[in-house]
Amino acid sequence: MLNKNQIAQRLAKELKDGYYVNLGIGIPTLVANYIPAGIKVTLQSENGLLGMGAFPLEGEEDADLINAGKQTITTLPGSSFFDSAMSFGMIRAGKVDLTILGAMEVSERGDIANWKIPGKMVKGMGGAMDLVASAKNIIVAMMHTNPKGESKLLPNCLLPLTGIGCVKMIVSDLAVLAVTPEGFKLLERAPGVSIEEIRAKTAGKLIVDGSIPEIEI
Amino acid sequence: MLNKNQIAQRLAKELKDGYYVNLGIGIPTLVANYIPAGIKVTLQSENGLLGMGAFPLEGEEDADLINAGKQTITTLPGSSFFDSAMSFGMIRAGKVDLTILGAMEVSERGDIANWKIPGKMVKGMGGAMDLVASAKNIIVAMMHTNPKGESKLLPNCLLPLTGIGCVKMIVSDLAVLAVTPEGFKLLERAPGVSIEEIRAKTAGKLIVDGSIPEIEI
Amino acid sequence: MNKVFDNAATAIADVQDGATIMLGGFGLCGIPENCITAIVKKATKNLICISNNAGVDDFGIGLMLQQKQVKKMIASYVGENAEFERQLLSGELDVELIPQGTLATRCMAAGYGMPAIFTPAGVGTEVAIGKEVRTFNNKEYLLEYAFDADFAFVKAWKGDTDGNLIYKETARNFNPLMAMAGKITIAEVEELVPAGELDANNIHTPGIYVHRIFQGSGYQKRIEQRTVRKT
Amino acid sequence: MNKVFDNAATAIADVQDGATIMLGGFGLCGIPENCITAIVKKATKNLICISNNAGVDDFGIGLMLQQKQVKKMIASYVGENAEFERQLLSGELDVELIPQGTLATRCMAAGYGMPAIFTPAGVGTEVAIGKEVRTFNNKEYLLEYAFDADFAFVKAWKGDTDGNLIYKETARNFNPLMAMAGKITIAEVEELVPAGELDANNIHTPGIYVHRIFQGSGYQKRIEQRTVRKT
Repeated sequence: MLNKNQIAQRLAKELKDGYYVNLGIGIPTLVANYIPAGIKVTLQSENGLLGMGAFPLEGEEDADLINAGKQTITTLPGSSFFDSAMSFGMIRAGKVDLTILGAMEVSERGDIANWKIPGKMVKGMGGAMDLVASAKNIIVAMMHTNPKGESKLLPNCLLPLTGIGCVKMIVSDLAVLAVTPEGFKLLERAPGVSIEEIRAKTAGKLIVDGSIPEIEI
Repeated sequence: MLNKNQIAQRLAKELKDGYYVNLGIGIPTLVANYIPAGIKVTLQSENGLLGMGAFPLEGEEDADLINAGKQTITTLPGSSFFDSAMSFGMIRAGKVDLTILGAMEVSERGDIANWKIPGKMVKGMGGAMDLVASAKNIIVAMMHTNPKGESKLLPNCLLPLTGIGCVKMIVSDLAVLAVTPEGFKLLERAPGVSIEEIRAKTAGKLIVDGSIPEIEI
Repeated sequence: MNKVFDNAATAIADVQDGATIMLGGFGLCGIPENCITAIVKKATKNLICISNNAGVDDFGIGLMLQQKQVKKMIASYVGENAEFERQLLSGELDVELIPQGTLATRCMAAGYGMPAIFTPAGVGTEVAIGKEVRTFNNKEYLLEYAFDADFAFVKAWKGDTDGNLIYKETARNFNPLMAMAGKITIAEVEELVPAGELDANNIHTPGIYVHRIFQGSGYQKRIEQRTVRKT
Repeated sequence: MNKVFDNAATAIADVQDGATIMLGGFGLCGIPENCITAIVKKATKNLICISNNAGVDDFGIGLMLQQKQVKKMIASYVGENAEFERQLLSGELDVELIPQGTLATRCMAAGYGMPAIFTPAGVGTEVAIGKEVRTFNNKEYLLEYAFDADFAFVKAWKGDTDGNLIYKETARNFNPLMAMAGKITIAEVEELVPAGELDANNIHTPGIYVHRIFQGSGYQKRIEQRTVRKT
């Protein structure tokens, strides 16, 4: 079973040289710590920044310089600022190569639910609906099951949708899966996790084809 | 009968303090020479400039600084540069208070033709169609008749249209006219020009209501 | 033609009850602090506010919510705001949540004279309910309309007496879009300079979009999530 | 990931016959002179060119017309160009004239992921023939589609090795729009600097839109209508 940092490490293997990447709040943010050496990845923050750097040092926080999670950040050489229309414009136009975000549920067709739980206070979708409707390459980072132990990989999402047919890949604490026309295709399993356990915790259709290697991080 | 500079002088009386104005090529360009003292008018050039100034002095021409007629120009304090999408965006959004442009024909309903003569080489509409379709306040500056002596104020335009129902006022060498739902309403006549002459040279419906003062410039 | 006002109170003096107001900013970053303070003091009621967020309990639009000045909030994310939640659940406050890119683009559409735009955001979700769906190149899009706002309150870093604005870093966000979209746009700036002092090549919002401008004061520029690294 | 190319010839090496190319510039102001020279030398044929203008007889796109490289020209104004006129009248050249704002906005639409936009330009004219007309708030608009271009050739004043661009004065015009719209965008700049040297707050085209960049040379920057005043 992977911990959050290990999930981020595995996700980082999907980064390619030259990629522009949007990382969501939570585990996806951690991916920035594991960008492979020797490749250049530029982080987009949808509030209007390309070239996001690390958090600032104590005393160097700048109230005018935050990320989409409202955290103080820094910039890297080659960064640029722009307004929110251009920011979502480049997202919609497919200029962002990879989007990694969290989810409450993913369906076997790649639908995603991550913004609303009926009956609870609704905070809003922020930029999530724009991101999932636009990006060509969307990877979800999440726990395989919810705190009650119920599968988050479902035949159909039960929660209100954020977007439809958009998730391409899932990296969970248990496995790496591709979303295919036939369902969730198991690609890799976490060290020490059996195919049986993954099958038991995947409510949607799971395809296991051949031997499944362990995740290498 | 007004000459071109006098037409421009009369047009300049339509300028109001704080106006943003787009001036077309030809007579409209001359209006910039007659901006009344004590008011501030900002000239927009649709190739991406607000705050256009005079032509440069010899030796001070800048190839990167031209107007929509491709002429070298200068800027005034408070000017700004922007791209062509924003330029036509502000035009479409009605932020430009007044557009003055030339025309080959205007109809009594305010249709305008000024971009194409069938059978002749067609150079294109440039920004004219955007301007006439968007501006809330469009004044045409033109000669009342063409070189053959034929009226350019018609019941219907004969040439291909640039825009429909958009012209609000015409200042010609003979008269100032408003375009009203009933037709061309004569507002002022050029010094020494009779109402009969204007009537004879106006093919579209002309409304003469009461006494018509001479143009004061 | 003078666009320069002394302060927020005079600049917003004609904002009436029931007005639709856009407010720039993302979270508490780049919000029009002075205009908000002034509208709270003026106690204008029944406002429709368009803003990406709704502030926090004791700052930003949260201050207007405290005074129950907001009838309807149009936003993409309303975050941590207990009073907001209370008013929403009690039915005192009407809330319309829309995707952030849709919010941004509907502002831009207004400023660019485009009556409506197409966006894929929200297709297949409850955001699409009642909306026109249209397919282009095998992809579905929603038709979304340009906003129609009586006022836009925006905050810039520098501005000049002709209304030209420059924003700083990510405090730009929705400000230039709302500046273009307001029927009357009121800009507050940290530094107001005479026309001609800003570089014409680096203006983010040309003055044609700005009707009133004033130099703000007492900026708090609160940080919502102060996050630092060790060395 | 290196975006920097040595020169125009290497940057445009994969432009094939029949490609659709956007070319920035207004008149001869801000045109990608080096890319044009290179494409003329490469003798690529049957090109579809999208550009506001078509150059003059012996400069700009006029050089490509001389070599009969252009199959179709999409522009708003084709000005004074005798060879252009000859090819048009002889049927060698196909020309589509569209309003300038429509041209600009169709570029922006491509860069902003909007499949189509609505504009009032051309309503009631021959430009509207065959196009969908739609009424919003009692005003008619035409539906116009985003452009789809294989390449965009743009010219900037300064650029950095990450592809960030800054344009100078009115040489900006269509360049940032086409930079956003090209599937592959090739930028030539008067001055290429290392990433980090340009002010992030003043970037006109973020590097995400630019795939290749090179420092141009030998710029003529011709003036079409040199106009001066006496004192």
